[in-house]
Amino acid sequence: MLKGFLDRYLERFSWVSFFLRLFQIAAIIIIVVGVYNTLTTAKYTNAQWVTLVFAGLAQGSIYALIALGYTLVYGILLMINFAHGEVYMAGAFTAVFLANYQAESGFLARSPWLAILSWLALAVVVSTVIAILLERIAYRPLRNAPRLVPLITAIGASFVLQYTFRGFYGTVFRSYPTVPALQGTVNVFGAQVPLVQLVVLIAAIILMVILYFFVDRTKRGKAMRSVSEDHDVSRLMGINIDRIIVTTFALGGALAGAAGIFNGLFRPQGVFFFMGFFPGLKAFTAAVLGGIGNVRGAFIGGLLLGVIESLFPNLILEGLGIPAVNQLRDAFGFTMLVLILIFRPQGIFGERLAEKKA
Amino acid sequence: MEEKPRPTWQIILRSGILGGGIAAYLCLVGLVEAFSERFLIGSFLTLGEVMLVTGILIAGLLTARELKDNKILATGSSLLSGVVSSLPLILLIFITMLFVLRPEILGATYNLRDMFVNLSPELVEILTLGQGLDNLALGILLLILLSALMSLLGAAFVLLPRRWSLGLISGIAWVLVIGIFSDTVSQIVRQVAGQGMIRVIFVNEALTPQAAVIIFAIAFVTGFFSVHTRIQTRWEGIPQTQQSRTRMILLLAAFGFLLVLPWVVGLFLSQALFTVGLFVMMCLGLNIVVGYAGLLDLGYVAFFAFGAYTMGILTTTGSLGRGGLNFWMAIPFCILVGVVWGLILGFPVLRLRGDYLAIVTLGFGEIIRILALSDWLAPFEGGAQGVLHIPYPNFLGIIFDSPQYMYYVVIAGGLIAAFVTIRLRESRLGRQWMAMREDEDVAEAMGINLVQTKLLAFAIGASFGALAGGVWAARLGNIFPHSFNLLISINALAVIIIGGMGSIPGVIIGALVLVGMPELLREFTEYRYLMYGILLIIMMLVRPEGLLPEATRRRELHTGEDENFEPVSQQPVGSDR
Amino acid sequence: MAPILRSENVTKRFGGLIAVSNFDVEVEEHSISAVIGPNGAGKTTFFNCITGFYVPEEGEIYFGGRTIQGLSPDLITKSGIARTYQNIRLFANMTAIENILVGQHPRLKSSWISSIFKTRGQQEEEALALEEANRLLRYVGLTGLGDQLAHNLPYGAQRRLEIARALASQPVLLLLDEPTAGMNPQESAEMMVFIRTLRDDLGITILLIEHDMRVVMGISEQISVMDFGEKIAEGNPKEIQGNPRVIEAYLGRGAAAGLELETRSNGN
Amino acid sequence: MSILVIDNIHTYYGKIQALKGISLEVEEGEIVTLIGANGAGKTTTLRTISGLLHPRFGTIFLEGEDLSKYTAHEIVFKGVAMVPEGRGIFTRLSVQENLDMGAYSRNDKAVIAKDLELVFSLFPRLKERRKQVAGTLSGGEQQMLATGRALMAHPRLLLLDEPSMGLAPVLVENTFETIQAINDEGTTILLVEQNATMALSVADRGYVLQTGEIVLSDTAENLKQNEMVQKAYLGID
Amino acid sequence: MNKKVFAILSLLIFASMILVACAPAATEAPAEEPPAEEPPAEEPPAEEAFECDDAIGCVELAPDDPVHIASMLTISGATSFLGEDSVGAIEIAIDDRGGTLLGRDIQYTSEDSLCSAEGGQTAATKVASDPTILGVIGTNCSAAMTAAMDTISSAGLSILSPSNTAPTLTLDDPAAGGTFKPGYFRICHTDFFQGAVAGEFAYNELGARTLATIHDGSPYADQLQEVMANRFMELGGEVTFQGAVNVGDTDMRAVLTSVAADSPDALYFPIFEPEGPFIVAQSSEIAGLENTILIGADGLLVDSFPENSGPNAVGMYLTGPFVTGAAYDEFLAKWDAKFGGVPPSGFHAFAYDGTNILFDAIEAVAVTDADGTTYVGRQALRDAIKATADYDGVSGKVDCSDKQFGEFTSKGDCATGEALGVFEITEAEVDDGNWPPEVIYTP
Repeated sequence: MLKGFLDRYLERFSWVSFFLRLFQIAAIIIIVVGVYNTLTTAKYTNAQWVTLVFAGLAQGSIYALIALGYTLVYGILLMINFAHGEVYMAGAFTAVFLANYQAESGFLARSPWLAILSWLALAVVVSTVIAILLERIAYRPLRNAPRLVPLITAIGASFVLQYTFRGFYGTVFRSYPTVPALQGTVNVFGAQVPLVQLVVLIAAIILMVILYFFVDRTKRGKAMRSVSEDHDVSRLMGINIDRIIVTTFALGGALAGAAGIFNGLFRPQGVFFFMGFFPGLKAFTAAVLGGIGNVRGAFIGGLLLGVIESLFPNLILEGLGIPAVNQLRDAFGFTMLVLILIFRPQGIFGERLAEKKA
Repeated sequence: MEEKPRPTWQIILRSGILGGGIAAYLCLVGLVEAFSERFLIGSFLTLGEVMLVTGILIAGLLTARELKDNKILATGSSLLSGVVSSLPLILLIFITMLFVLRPEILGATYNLRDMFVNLSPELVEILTLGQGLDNLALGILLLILLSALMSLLGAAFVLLPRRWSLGLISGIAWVLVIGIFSDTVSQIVRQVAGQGMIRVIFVNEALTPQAAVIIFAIAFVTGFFSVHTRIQTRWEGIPQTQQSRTRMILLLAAFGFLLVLPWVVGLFLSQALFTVGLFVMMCLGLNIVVGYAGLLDLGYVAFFAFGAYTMGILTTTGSLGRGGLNFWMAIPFCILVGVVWGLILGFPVLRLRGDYLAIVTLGFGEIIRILALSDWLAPFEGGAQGVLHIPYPNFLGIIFDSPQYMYYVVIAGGLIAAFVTIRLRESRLGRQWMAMREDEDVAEAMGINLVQTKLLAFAIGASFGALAGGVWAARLGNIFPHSFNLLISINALAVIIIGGMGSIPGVIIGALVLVGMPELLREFTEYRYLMYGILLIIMMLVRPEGLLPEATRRRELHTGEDENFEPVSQQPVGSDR
Repeated sequence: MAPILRSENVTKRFGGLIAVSNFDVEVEEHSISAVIGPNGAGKTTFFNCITGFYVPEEGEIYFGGRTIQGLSPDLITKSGIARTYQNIRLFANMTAIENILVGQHPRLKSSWISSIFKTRGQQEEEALALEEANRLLRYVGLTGLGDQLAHNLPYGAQRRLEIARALASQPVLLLLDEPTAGMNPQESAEMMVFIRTLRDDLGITILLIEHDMRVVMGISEQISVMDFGEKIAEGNPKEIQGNPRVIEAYLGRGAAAGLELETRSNGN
Repeated sequence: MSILVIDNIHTYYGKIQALKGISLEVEEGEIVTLIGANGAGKTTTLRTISGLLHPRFGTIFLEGEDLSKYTAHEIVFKGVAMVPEGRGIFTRLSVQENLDMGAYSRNDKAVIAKDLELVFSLFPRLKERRKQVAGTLSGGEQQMLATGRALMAHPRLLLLDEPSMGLAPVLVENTFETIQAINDEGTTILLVEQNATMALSVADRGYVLQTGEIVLSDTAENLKQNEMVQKAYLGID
Repeated sequence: MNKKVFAILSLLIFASMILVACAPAATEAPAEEPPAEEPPAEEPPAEEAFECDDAIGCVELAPDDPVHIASMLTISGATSFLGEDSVGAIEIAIDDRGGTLLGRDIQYTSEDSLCSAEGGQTAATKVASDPTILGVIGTNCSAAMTAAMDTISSAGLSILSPSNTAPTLTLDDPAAGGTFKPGYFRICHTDFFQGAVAGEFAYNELGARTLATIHDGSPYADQLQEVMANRFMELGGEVTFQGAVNVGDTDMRAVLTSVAADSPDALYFPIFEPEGPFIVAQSSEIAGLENTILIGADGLLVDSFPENSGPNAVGMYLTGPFVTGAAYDEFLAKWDAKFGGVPPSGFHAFAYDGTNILFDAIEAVAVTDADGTTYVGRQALRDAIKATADYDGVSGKVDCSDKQFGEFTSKGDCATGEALGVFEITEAEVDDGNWPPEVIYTP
């Protein structure tokens, strides 16, 4: 009886599951030990932790807005729009000139909100136009090609956009002007949180809600969801799928443009032609983290990634006695991604794409 | 779907604006000005000028192509579209004048050059053909004239009788290619014919006018008489047996040529060939993972790094050294480490599919790079300071201290990799991989152990990457973590897809184009990536199946030309449960 | 005779949805059995439970006397179960011969290392495998189409190729998911004959899902009817046709009447 | 008057020719059925009419207007709706949203509401489940939804591709009753069906396709009596 | 299939045969290259022909040939400002001579060595494969030089670097990590100098007793902060934190929070743009850093830095090359005339001096024979550069003789450490665009 049971168990024993389980347990132990050690040494004050969380949320809301573009496009075309980070860069890099001009001319000081809105408008327009051009030139002709082909044109487009803007605007690092109206801090749970971080977070949430209602309630939004399920049947409904796809790219572009301005408010420095690449990667990671193709998932994934990056190296790694933890931040972010995907192969909110269909 | 004939004026306007737009883009991005002093022929044709007229040429070409049935109409129209294409450039001149050079005219308060750095006085000089703002009217007139002429030239490619246009195209193309690659060509000329010959052909990196004329003439003649097609028809006329014998001889000759190549092309080109060979080796490995097993891996650089670091740490004579092996003894360890890490990294991603796999592997690549860089692991592998003092390989007393020797190492490595790949492709394992690529679930239902099959793909693929990394480290003599960036993964992936996924000759061609070409285009510095990007897009648009696709895929893509074609078996799975 | 396949109380849920509920079935060796039921009744899910793609939450599946549920699909295939799919799922970009060779996978032994060095054993095995693949190709009537890419084959040929691929693993039990879907009555009749031959020639036990009642009633010895994941009836064709629950939930009066007529005439 | 006139269309999948000169006509108010073996080109014909495929040669006229210059979504505006093979409902949208999508081409809110009532009267089950996500419907309900969705476009010509496929026999009868009912409301129907017996029982006329060509066309009654049809498609020896 | 195997095997065998056969011949090949072996003038010489007896060969310039020099600098990518800075200085040095040397035109080839090992090596093979090149200016980044050194040295070239600062480059003892090969010269100061200056400034001048450092994972920054921290500890200070960020990071709050945990007196971050400005700007948000003095290094000595960093940059310090004097002012005037504005980085003076030293050395060793052919001995050229002492350059005194740093002997180091200073960023730089800032400390 026991032998039979053992045989049966051994026959079903899977090294993969065993190791993955082991891996999960090890990861949890490491995290717990790290957190425990860090917190018991009390190196940081509570206020410092809160500061880090909010900085992470603000950063995360920028990831989230870019991630929405990835996820929307992925939902409809099942392709990774690798050049989306560059769409974000295009808007931010263009609007910086307007911003600096307005700062010099005193307009920014006179009517800051109008000024910011005008930057937003410019960045959104530029990013949207770039996104639409991208679709038209690099993706549309390849809509029925094998899956990896548009990935390569996307990579190519990413290079082209980077070096086009480098050629246009030069190699100098630019900065957004500081907006006096957004300076200052707000007291949150006893910590002084910079106002601008809250503004960015709230603005991103508002945009997200608008997008959600657009996709969920409007005719265009429903058409987007239809197209994401089946192109041919959508055409039979009278949906012009080209137009829907362009709409999707435009929406993603607009959100990326907005993200560029928020980034400029929250962290004015470092505006240059390569600024889109890493945020693009991170946003892509965030989209996968949340479950690619899922609007809500992308947003939550973005915020989560921002907080993970900001908080966790100090919280976990430092407690393990690792030197120069912030250097490992990206590695840590990706490790968390791997961990989460091992627990949930479809991402946090993703549908069970990975479920076997037989 | 039907091509509705457009009215002529629309064609003229469209292609004119498109061509002029391209020209203006090249101006704005700085290419025109950056190469305005890079002479191609003597001291009268610069690369910048060539760039400027390219767009206009395209305008003429497009116009003429749409109207080619009526030659007179086409000629006139392309002339007009040339004029149209000069409009964006004229606009550029005026913008530069009003917002940069003479802001006082409109009282502009913003110097547009702060934004568009290339709106410079030099650009105006170039665009007005040297007339500048002082003779603006004349300059613009000249520009329009030039545009019209160049547009006509573009139209000529289409409208001339086939032979003439072939001759013209091949003549112009050859002169341009030799002029642009003067550096490379002179390296070869130096090795073959000595310094004296260079003085005849090139003057200060540009072709001498005489040389240009001669090259043009030769190329024109070969184009005109279509020597290429003639040889081909002659070749097809040869009986089959003789053909295969000739082919064999040609193959042997090619191989012999391959062997002496580094000594013909000199140091620098050998280095370029070495790099190409290295990528071939690496991409053959990636090809197994992506091309055969269908697992999208964006972090292949990790294995390259493992190989390089293994080689570095095992052989270095510096303080990080462990083992003190020589190159040949360390190579098996590189491969072993590759295999082991292929298994380790393959493990957690076994259950992931498609794009989830892509981002996780990309993450692995980054994790490995960051860890290599970290202060945390620095005591073991050098951190930011890298691993120095990696000795050159030593073979029977010959020290492989130049790319010319290392070239043979990569050739040997590449041959082994190709051999293993071919053998595996035609084996049971190869079929397992391809079945898995086609349909993972069904493959499993056929009794294929997915875990084993996937891990083998990762491990074997990784071993090639690690081998390449080891060879690379030995050539470089020192390695730094910054070298192992995402770009290598991307480049490797692009090579196999541009080459034609799953095809071994495709990998070689892909590596030559995507790795070799940029080496030769070093002169273009920051514009290299721009060109690389444009190249990727254009190649994929023109040949989505890759340059030399695997036979089966080629068949598939050709039957799948119709946009709505859906193979029966790929229709969505019904949800009967 | 002992049943070769036996399921006891198999239950499979997806979230809140119960796809298969307490399903029992017994398949006799060398028999032809069928599972029928309306669309979405859980028939294919049940097949997936047998082949290991889904692990049922409850119940046991016995094959050849030992329990198989929880084993991975490849092990189940190796133990002697092969299947085809409702929507043909061939390896579209591989040739017909390659498809069959993949099907032979569980029977081949040579390792990948031996294929790099092309050892004698490996070469012999490959040659035999190729011969066998060609034989199967002929057996299903696709002589000469071996080098065609699977997705370029006509529909009927794809169906047959899929069966050849399933046969290549030399299964004891063959699961056919709607083998006559998309066929006209004439082709269906041919397929019926073919399925019967498979059983008679090769001694394979066959379990099929089918909507075409003429086929089901014509060749099955045992039929289980599923509705909403539950077994509502079981028996030979006659019993099923007469079962009022089946008529109400699945067959409908008209169809049942028509079938009855037909079986009677067939019987004569 | 003929609502649809197809003249000699040739459709290709890449290099493979699927239709080799199909010509057929559908009169206003008729039910016309296409029968034939799998791969004969029935679905291809429907996809060509609906614009998902484009004929390489030949013309398709809908009430005198050439359809071949329009793309699929424009053809919907011309009054042609199609229920694709396998139903093709949007599984992640709710039943109501699926029906909304059917009316995507229209803006006349009042008439849409009326059509919705009509659909609900034809398929009361859908009304009960209008908030439910369509993917959780049973096979029969999905077929109802697909048909109802096509009706929401208020088509003059309805193309039905294998409506009985995969349905329990008990539902097949229902389905054809519904088809008849829709036709009675004045919608012209072109029906592709595997189940030739049922198809010919509701249809006025029928065409028989073999490997991309029409080999036979006649009234449904005559086809039922045709020996070849009986043997190949009706299963009567 | 068997045929294929046979073919591949035979190819392999063939390949190895050729490899063995070719190899010895090939090693001889370079030896044949120097024109010394073949008597340069076969036609009846009017006078006695020049005989090149240089140990590593001569460069032979026919009467019409230009004097060919090259540079290997980083002119693309994120560090291109370094390359632009050096290229400009080289061009000015060439202009200063009217574009001619030895009565010939100067031909100048600029190669891109990027800022990486592989880039350096590729550029080196390119330069080394052109036998007409006499000397090279380069590289900007130490990693590139480490990989290029061997190729350059074995090709007999002399290379003078304007901005390599890694100490290992000039140490010829491999056991100590040295990678020196003959032919390499460095005009700028090594990290030994700059790190020490920064450490001394922080400890002595600012009175700091606790220090934190941040590097960005570049070999340069890592090394420099290490030297600085060591010097600081030698003086008696305490290093509370040594952290790192990554190139491309934008959010520095986390690392700054780690720094702030100990509230050090000074924070040294010898990194580049844009990460540097992020640290400066975001440090104002972090509680615990209010009294910490920020110190950057030459990587941030760029005119866009104050504007990008914003008001928080006021009162911070930058260590870096400091050159002054009338000659330098003259140089800046030439720059402004030729390119407009000021050089984008701080190493132009070294590039300028290096080019001039190379030209002087060429002039010193060139021999022209009767038929107008000029010979430049490669070893002689190296020796001549090496012999440069008490050269009064724009960057101060240059002396290329061997030097001693503690236990290490360095070869080819020409800098004397004179040209270093600490700059203070004030409101003038941040608000009014003044550049370069005031120097407040020199060693």
